[in-house]
Amino acid sequence: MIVKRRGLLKVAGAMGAVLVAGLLKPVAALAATWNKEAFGSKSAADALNRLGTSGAEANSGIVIEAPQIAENGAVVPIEVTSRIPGTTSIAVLVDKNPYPLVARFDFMEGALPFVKLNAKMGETSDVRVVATAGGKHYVATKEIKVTIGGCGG
Amino acid sequence: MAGPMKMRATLAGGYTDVRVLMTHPMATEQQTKGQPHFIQNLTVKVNGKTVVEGQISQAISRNPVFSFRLSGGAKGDKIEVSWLDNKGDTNKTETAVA
Amino acid sequence: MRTMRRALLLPVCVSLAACTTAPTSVGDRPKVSPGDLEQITALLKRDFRPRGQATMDRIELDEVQRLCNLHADNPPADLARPLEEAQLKAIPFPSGNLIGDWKNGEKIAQSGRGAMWSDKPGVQDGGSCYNCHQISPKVAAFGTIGPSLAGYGKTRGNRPEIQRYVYGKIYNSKAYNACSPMPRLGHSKTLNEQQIKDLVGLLLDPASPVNQ
Amino acid sequence: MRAIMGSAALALAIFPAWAQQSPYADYQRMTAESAPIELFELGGEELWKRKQGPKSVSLEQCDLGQGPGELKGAYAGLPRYFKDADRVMDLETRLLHCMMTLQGRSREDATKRVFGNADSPSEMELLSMYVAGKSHGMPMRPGTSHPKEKATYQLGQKLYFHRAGPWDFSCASCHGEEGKRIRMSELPVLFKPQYARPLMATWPAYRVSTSSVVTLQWRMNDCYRQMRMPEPQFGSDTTVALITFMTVNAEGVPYRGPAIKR
Repeated sequence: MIVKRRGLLKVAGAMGAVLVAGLLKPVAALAATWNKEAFGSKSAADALNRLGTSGAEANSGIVIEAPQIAENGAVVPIEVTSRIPGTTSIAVLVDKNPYPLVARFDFMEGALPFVKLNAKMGETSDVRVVATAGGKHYVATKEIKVTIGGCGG
Repeated sequence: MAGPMKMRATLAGGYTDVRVLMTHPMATEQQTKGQPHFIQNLTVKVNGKTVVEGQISQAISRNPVFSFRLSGGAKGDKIEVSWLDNKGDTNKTETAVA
Repeated sequence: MRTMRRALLLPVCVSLAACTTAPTSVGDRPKVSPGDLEQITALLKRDFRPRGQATMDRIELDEVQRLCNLHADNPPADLARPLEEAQLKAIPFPSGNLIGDWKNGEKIAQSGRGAMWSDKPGVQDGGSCYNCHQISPKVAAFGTIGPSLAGYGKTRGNRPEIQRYVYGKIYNSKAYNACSPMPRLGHSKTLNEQQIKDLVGLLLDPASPVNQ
Repeated sequence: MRAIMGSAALALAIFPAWAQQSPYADYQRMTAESAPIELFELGGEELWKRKQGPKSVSLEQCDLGQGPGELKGAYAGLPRYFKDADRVMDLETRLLHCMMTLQGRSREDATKRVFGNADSPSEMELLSMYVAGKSHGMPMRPGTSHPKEKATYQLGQKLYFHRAGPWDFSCASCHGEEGKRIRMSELPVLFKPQYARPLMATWPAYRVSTSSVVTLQWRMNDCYRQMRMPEPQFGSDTTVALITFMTVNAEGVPYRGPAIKR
């Protein structure tokens, strides 16, 4: 789904300003794409499958900055940078959350493959980051210990 | 429903740092007995051109705060961030790179 | 000596009525006179409102609180001892075995609810024990205001005298130390007889995780 | 604005020395950097300027001690004695005073909901965040020279140690000895300047565990709840005296809030 949209955007870029203006409405509609299947997946593997990013290989070019131990799972700051050249998307997952996929970002020309966010974590878990570059997928993980879980009341 | 947003975009060595804050409950299924309420889509534009598209879940903390980095950038560049939640609410904010 | 000095000082202060005691330097505990206590109690009665089970009579000081407030929690023995004896005498010790169900005791020890305006009266209260004490070594989130109770029964056994002491200490800590920081959990009607027995079980039952 | 620029070094400064050794030091630094504090400052600014009450005026002419409408450094100068009210007031008590005198609101109306929650912070909480933010970086200089300021400090000092209620608690029952904890929470000994300084310089704050704004009046209220006492009235002499006592103990420290709490 996302791959398709990205393709469309590239085509739109190539077609020039007039056509882009004509495409504005459909592009805006596409902007509301939300991968229901991936976000509804109850395992990280499923979610990655649905994102079309399974089979990622470990890569130390993905840097996850997060506390080793979080006092409260309601707010866990996570900063992700991909140093892999040509990175076009980053997905952040918390393996043990009820729905592991936390967020997925597509970076177009003009943006660096970097994001910092606050995530909820129900319990101690691996945080999994999958970056896509040149059609290939790469992964890095980091364990964050959680003292008080942060998904419920 | 759409409470205030706040954003700042500043030139840092070689890139533009964008930090954006949004007012939103980001309520999970567990908290709401099956009626979650959360932002799903996030768009960052520079001078009208989309540079980041985010899809996010109920596992983003209440009152979301995001940082992004833009390559290059110049003083006065217009940054716009907008969001759309699962109930159809939207909000957006704009700022110029300082 | 010390006792005598205190005894001499007190009446002087009383004679100054609501004596504005000399300013105490920053970082110290201030001296408090009986007049100060009267003023503070009157102020609290004016400034506070009853809410839920927290009624206004809670502002009134009993003898123990008066003594401890007047002496910065360190009263002379000749004043403390009679009070401790009176508190001990008022503990309704049950007869027989005092070792209750340690499993329920663990729940009571874990619960921080009880006696607050936000607590529903009648709903089972807790003792807030872990807030201040290490108890079961399995529980990592414990406070350090009170001594560690890990292995309590293992080192002391569970003879009737020990059972009686533990029951009494939980029921009314002030019977053993007039200005103990620990709440009087039975005396304040926060915990009932069975709950205190269950806590005794938690500390003294050889099967309790405390003694593993 | 400020928090956005907040560097790691600044965030580090928010935490007292003992927090640096805590296993949560990294977590606390990172959450401080990424807390949505400015959203609440923004909400407070809007309320400060909103015309309200029977007189339909804003709070923009409220005198917080530095002259009508002067916000810069106002929070760092509180609590202090106000001649027009002939008493010492902390920020929230003074805001209430302005709501009643400037806006013509009744005490009942203005205190209907002083403590909010994550879904909806109270007017008082948002205003506190906004006003306090205008003192960021300025040394805390509460009033200490007027006789009523001295008397309020001394009253607060006595209240801090006053044991009462069914559980015989005072503030010092928990905040009385160095290096103690309730469960996993470190307990600042707030009658000693070295512990009062880092802590008092961070109120009001965004509380991470509840995603809500907390103020000092709330802190007094909730401590008395846990002390098993009845409820202190908002802005009462008791709560103002305790806030004055602890703030004066922290005197001189640069104000670092609004900050985060666990």
